[in-house]
Amino acid sequence: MRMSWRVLLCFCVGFAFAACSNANKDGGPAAAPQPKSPQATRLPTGAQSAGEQEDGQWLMPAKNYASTRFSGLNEINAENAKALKVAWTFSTGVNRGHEAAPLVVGDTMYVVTPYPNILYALDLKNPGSVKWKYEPDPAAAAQGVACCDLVNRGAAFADGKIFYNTLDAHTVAVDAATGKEVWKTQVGDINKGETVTMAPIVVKGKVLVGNSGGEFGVRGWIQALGAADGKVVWKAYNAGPDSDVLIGPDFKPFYAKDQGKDLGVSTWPPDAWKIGGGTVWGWISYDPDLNLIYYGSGNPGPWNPDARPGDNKWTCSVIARDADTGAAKWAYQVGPHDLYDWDGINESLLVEIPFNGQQRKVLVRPERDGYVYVIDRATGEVLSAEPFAHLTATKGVDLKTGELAHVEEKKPGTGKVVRDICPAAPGAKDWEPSAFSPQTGLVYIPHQNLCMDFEGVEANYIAGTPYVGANVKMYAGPGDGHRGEFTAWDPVAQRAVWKINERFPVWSGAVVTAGDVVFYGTMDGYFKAVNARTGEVVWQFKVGSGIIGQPVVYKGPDGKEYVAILSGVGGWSGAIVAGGLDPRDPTAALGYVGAMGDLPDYSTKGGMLYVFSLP
Amino acid sequence: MRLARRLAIVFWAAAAALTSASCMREERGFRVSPPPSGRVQTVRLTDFQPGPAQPPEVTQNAYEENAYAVSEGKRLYEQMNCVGCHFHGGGGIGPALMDAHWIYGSDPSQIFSTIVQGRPNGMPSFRNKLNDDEVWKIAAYVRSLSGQVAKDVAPSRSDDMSGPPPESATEKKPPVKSGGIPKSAEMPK
Amino acid sequence: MSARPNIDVSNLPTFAFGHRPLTWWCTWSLILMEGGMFVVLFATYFFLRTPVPDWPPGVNYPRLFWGTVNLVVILLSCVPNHWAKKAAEGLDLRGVRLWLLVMIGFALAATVIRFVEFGYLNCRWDQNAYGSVVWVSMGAHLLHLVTDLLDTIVLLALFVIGPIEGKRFVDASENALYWYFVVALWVPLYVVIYWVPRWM
Amino acid sequence: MPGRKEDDRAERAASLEAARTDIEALRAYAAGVDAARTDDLLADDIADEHERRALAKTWGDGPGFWGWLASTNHKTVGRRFIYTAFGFFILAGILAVLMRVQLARPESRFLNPDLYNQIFTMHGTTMMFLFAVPVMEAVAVYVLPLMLGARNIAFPRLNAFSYWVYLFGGVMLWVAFVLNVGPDAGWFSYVPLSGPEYGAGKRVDFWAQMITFTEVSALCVATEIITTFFKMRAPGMSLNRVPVYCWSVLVMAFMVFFAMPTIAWASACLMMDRLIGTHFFNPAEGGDPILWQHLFWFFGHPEVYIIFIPGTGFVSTILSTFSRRPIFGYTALVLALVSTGFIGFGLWVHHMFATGLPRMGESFFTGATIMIAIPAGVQIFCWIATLWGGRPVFKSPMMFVLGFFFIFVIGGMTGVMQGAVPVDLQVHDTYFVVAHFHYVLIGGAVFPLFGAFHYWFPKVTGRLLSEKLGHATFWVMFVGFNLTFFPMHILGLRGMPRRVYTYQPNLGWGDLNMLASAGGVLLTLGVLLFIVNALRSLRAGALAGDNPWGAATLEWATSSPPPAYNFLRPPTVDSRDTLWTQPADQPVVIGLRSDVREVLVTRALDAEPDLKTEFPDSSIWPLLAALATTAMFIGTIFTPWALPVGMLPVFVTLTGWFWPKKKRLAEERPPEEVKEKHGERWLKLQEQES
Amino acid sequence: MPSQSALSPAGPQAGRIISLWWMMFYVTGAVFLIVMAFLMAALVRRRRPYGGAAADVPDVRPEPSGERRMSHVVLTGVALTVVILFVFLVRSYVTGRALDSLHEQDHLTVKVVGHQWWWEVSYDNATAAYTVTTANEIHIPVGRPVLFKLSSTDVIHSFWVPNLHGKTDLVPGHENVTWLKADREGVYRGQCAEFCGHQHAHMAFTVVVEPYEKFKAWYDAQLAAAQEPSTESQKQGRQVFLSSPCVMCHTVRGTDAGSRVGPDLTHVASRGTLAAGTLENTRGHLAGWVVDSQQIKPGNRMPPNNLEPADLQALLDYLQSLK
Repeated sequence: MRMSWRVLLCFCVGFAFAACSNANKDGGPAAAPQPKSPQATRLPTGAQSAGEQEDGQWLMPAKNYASTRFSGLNEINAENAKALKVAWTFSTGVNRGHEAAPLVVGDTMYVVTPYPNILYALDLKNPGSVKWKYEPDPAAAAQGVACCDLVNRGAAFADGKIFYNTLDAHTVAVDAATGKEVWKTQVGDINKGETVTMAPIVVKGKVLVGNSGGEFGVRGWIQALGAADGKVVWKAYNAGPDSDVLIGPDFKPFYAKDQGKDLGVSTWPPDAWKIGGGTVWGWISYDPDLNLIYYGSGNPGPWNPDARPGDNKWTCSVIARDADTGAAKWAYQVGPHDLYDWDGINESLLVEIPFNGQQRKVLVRPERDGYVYVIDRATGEVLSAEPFAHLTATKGVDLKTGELAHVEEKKPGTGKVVRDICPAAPGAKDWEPSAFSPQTGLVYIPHQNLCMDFEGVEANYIAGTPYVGANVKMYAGPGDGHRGEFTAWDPVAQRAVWKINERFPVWSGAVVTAGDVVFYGTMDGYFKAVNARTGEVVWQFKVGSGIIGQPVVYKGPDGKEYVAILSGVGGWSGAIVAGGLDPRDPTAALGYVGAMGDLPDYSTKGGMLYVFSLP
Repeated sequence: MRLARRLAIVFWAAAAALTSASCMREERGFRVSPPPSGRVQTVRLTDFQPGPAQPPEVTQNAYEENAYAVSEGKRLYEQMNCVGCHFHGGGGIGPALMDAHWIYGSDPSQIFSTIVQGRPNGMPSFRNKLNDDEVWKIAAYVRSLSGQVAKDVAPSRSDDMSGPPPESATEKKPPVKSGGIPKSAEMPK
Repeated sequence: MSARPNIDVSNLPTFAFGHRPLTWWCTWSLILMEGGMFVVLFATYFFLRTPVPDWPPGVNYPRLFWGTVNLVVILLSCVPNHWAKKAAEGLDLRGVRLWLLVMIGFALAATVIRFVEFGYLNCRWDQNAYGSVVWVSMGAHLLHLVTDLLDTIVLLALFVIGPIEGKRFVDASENALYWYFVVALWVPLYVVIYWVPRWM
Repeated sequence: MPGRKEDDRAERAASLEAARTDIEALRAYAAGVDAARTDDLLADDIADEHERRALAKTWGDGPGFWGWLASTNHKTVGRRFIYTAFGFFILAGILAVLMRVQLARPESRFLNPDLYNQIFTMHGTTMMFLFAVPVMEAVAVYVLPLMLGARNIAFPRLNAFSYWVYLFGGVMLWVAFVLNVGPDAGWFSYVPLSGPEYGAGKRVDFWAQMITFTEVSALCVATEIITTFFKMRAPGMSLNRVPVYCWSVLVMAFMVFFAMPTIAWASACLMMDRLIGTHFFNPAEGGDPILWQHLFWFFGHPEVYIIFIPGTGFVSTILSTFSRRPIFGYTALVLALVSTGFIGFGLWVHHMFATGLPRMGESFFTGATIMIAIPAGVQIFCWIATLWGGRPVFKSPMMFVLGFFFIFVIGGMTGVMQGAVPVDLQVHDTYFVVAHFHYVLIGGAVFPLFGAFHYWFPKVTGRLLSEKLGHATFWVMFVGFNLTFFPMHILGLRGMPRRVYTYQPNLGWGDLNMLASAGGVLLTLGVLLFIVNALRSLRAGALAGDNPWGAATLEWATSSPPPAYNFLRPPTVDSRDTLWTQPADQPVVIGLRSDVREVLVTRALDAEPDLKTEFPDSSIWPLLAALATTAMFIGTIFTPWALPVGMLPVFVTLTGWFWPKKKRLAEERPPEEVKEKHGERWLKLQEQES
Repeated sequence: MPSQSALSPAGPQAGRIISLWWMMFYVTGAVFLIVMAFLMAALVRRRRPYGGAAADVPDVRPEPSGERRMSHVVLTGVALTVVILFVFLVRSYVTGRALDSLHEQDHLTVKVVGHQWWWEVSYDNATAAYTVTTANEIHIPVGRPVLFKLSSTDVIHSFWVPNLHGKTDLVPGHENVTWLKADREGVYRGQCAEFCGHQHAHMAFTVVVEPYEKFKAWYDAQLAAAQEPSTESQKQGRQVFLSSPCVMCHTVRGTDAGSRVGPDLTHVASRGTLAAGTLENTRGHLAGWVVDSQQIKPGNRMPPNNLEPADLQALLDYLQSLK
């Protein structure tokens, strides 16, 4: 069986890629799409790593600290996935974009809705029944400062508590068993435009939280709250003087451009760092060995780069911090003086891969600027950065200096429309998290194929109102008008292995299992199972609304493997439906409406949980 | 001769109408007192009422007759960051303003109140931050986004990226008074 | 009364073809001023084109088919136009009637195809400056097509209803001259609209 | 219509006067010769009188109000043109006075900035588009056919149409202004200030559409002038015998041809930007505000020469007459005119030196700008030489020409200064420039124009202006003008920008501004004096006779005012200064029909008789067509659909215009070559018709 | 009052231009006088009567020898004109070259953005944190070349300091540059020279030319955030500022006010004028400007502010403390 599969692969895929392959140094045609051996890429050890016994639970949105979204369950595999059926469904009653991952702890599933951020505890033994429901009642006004729909990206479980953030910038801890609020801490101020949409991560008794609001002139930060009491343990800003950024003597950035004192001040016009963005609304990973957390910071504000000369540190940066103190260990600014709203908030997949003949502990980041960065996670050295999408605005990354080379005529300015900037403002890939399978050695990247026209305009900072200063129009990138892509990327060979084109941006996360199945959803409402090695769509199911959530895989109380996904279109990309926007204005929703005018023909809004299993 | 006299009457009437209409359309009073706003603070947000129906309250915003005021409204709409949420009428963070749906009413005084008072689902209150005159100008412009303002008054395209058709080319649709619930935010509480 | 002979002009002809009649000067005046307008239009096109790295900006190349069809139709029309002019200068009433009718057909076809062309253009006039200049140049030429079409119709009507006058033949001849101008306008316009983006 | 009655009366009086003198002369003559000969002569005279009456009937305007509206006579239209343009001159002058009142004192509150902006825009626009160019065309429309010995201008219906269109365009603009919709972006309406975003409302649209109106009008007149010049000259008037004035209007007409389409296109772009959202001038979407400046000045600079060149024609004409000798350096003058016409198109960029264009290009335009001083110098020198070699007679027209010398030379000198990029960078857009172009335009065009008014007034009205008042007019205007505008040079150098509605007291500009305003009052007084003089003379001026100045050109060969048909028998010409040199028995043209409007068409170069062409009768259609055009143009200010819809009435009226009256073919004569080649066909056609 | 005149240059460029102008003035003046002299002579000179006939009988065929003589004179005149014009051309070109020759390494770069109807001024620096933004007042060190980068966000304006140099337009969609250098210390007034709408007349600015040390001190002071209010009244004034329409348009660095619609007020009290060179910066003027700017500068973008007298006084206290 396995032999025949290899032969098949050899013919079907290997043949296609042989011509451009640069990894088959051993001469074997079959080796191209497949890593040398599954053991070559090993996950880091850690509390939730795959190295441990797969317990079938899903305790944090990224599944583990390494953010690989890899489930060790293999009951559903590439062969039988075509038989998947709906096991049960559950309506959340909320109509906005559902970006969250459900959690599965024991025999309970926890679902966080978008604003008003209701937390449901669902009994898996009695599928769909609500054990309890927790309503934090966030301030309604927070809706007015949420840039891109009223989403929430999920909760985290630890120490018998569910932690999550509400739109009005509060972090709550809820007793997982009873649904009683344990503590509630205000972490930001909506009057200044701060909201929180990210999923927290719990590391060594601390809940790590970051703010959103890069489009509102907030000052980005990440803070650690005590898991027990919700008190702030440390708080690090992503701009401002070193003392605020928690940059101390241990700070050793790899590149010269990131070295220096108080760069968070000197790379900004006077006082601009106070309203300069650099938020943390994406993903945080944790390496227990080095005791470092890794996260990326968001875009600088405003979008119009003319308003903020300088590198604008530490926006659009990857930052490694000590998990206990928050002290910065290293930082690498991916996008100095960001020109296109290319936040650096994407997930860091912590993996070990061979690089130039030696195993290296790296973090793999499919970045918004369209490159997959492979960065040494101890030093911050960029080992490789290869494009995974169509690019016109940049010419590559100089690995010696860490500089991203820009194309001169694509640099935007005030009062001038610059056309055909690829990728567009949401980047080649936005927040939607990718997955990594140690079995295939591939990173599965859900992403967009969008380009844009961009015009900088005068931006006025009025606290609590948007601080963007740009007119944007997005449209499909090259091709047949497809706006989404799902790419399997080989981080070792630094190239795409297969790619699926989707009509709309793939705004949902991905999950990969030991059964070599990748799951993701599309905005026109299809939930898909894909053969992790070949990219063949094995199964798909049309759900009620477009999918922008994160699939999870768990073992039910009955011992069966289940796949769960929240549907409910929305988010930045789905704002045209979720917000009832007018397609005649292509600049609406920061320009995303321009690319999504036909979404209302394919999807309506409505939040619904779908759980699938084999019959 | 009768015909001539009639023609003369028609001519002078037309001339008078033209005069009054056009003088107002292009006047640039820099120190004008805005339409009375005292009553506006108690504006109704619904036509539904107990007892016999009262006629709907319809207010006039004199600025909707004045091209300069509407263009000032457009400038303020951009500079006061209305554009940040509603964009060029298509909406984003806030609802679309170029469609026929008006959550809190399409009447000038209702728009005025919405801007001044703010609305619970995210619309900030601009009380004390904009003076009445400016709000009336913005209100006039907001109505021009959906073609509620005469075409020779509504602004044309801006010297910016081309977006939706210019306000002066937007077809007028009678507003749908759905009232109260944001079209985009029907959600449980 | 006078010792010197006065100039008696009573036997001079009352009409003529070529540059002798006043109408010819009028036609050429029209051609000059409208030609000047199109020169400015081309100048505008290239002025707008110069600073832009990608042309057409942000849109595909204009599709060639209908523009080329129209080019062929308009170029073909030179043949009946030639005959119309010939017939007019030969005072051939039936010929003039026939060829004017044919010319109406051609002008009508070109006008209809022009509207189809608009439908297939790669962008709208209010999208960017490229769209504006392309639409307006094609529109300006359309205006010439339409006016010449109307002109020809009226002329034909005159030849059918009468009265038949010598200067009517001059008018027909001048009408043909003007049509040559309309044709001559379309050739560079076609090149600029459809080929310049591909070449430059 | 008092003006019209006046004309009629004067005309009648003049023709009676002429008839009386003729008959008296004949009687005196008859006393000395034998009876048979006298009878012959009287018979000739009676035949002439018959001819006169027939011609008057054929060429005269129709009776009553309708006939007045339908007139296509170049003198009627020309007079209307002149009166209308002069009316606009007065209106714009009133605006100028308002501005001077506002600027007389610092931080004055007489006008608010909005009104001031409308006023200065209206002043510039009216002066340039509704006065200067039209009045030059108007005088040409009146004088040119007379000077060339033609019965009417070519395309008379077009001529009537061009007047109506001009009138309606001007009235539209002024009605808009009175209704507070006056344009306010300056006479060159720079985008983006005049664009859709910053020019709210319809103010600029009225401006741009007024351009279209005057455009259409000017192009029509240019067509007529060129055709008349080349095809309707008196037999014998070969190109080297054409009076300098005719050359000057020819050059003007050609410049109109090449300059006006540019502004038509530019204003169309502006309107489309404002109405249908095109992006010609939107820098964000690939348009460019500099494009407007190029287009505008490619028209705008030649515009100055369009105004100035006919002015030089006046100067040459008046100078020659009152120096009592032929103009010195005829060929040089004509070549200078033509080369000015060419160079005039090569220096538009000197209006844009401050816009940041590449320096290399700027040097080229500096060269071109400075170069144009050469033909101007040639003209000045030739004129002085004419004076030098003549015996100047200081009649009032001559005074204006002498004033012209003083003013224009100063204007020319400051012009040369501004051609230099560095100097231009300092004085551009300041009162120095305001002073300069008023010196050039008032000096170069308005003073000669007033000279021309004084010169041709007797021809047009049959009565002489008062010389005393004429001299007074000149001196008051001359002093007033220099008082008004000379201080502005200094103001500009001392930093006063143009188009400011006020200035601050501590900048030290107050005194000179006050002086300028005082001068403005004087200048106004001068114009008033002229009006008084003209009105008085219309009623009580001395009768002029055919040729009161003893001038040499053909317009003085007919009665004052000229009859509807201009010449009883079209004259022929044997020299440049034909009335001075021709013998008493200079041949005339005979054989033109008097029952229809038949005119003689001559050959373009040597002016040998070529064709007889019948001009159409007076017609109401040009007026209707102008009305239809006006409706369409005004409609397009408000909606683009006015263009396709509005074309329909235009089409209908134009068809009506060109639709022939039923008439017989037999009267037509094909040219020889047609007869030879197609004789039979021709005969067959004739048979069919009869 | 600062000087605004092209006739008293304070820098090499204005100096070169005005000397070119004087040269042209003298030459053309001489030419003018000569032409007028010829004209007068032509008018008054005694002539032989024409063929003895009546005075107004035209001289149809002037004497050929006289004509030839005159044509020689005319030709000479034309030739002289050409020579003079050529000299002008060369001199103008040379001056033009000299004007553009200020490119030195050691220069200051100032960005000027034109707004209806005020000037936004920011000093470029390689280190972003040292960029200073102010309005309507430009300080430059004496004797040092300054590169001005000029742009506009709305309509066309023109940057003109007559004492220093000619004008350069600020055109939307273009960035123009001009160099200035001042040799004389002093305060020079500049003004918008391209018609830009209602308040074109009141769109001025001042250029303060001072020794480098003074300039440096000024620059450092501008870099700092706004002064914290030190008195109760100033504190109240700041509160008024932040809770009134002021905050919607103006920046005061160090507070929540960060809008760029109007001029940056962080150091407004250090500036010499208000409302783009319209008023002297005094308390009374400031009060008038805040309360009813439309009276002073009709059509400008500052709305009237109906403040309580106490609030107004507090606000003035605060604004005047923003040195």
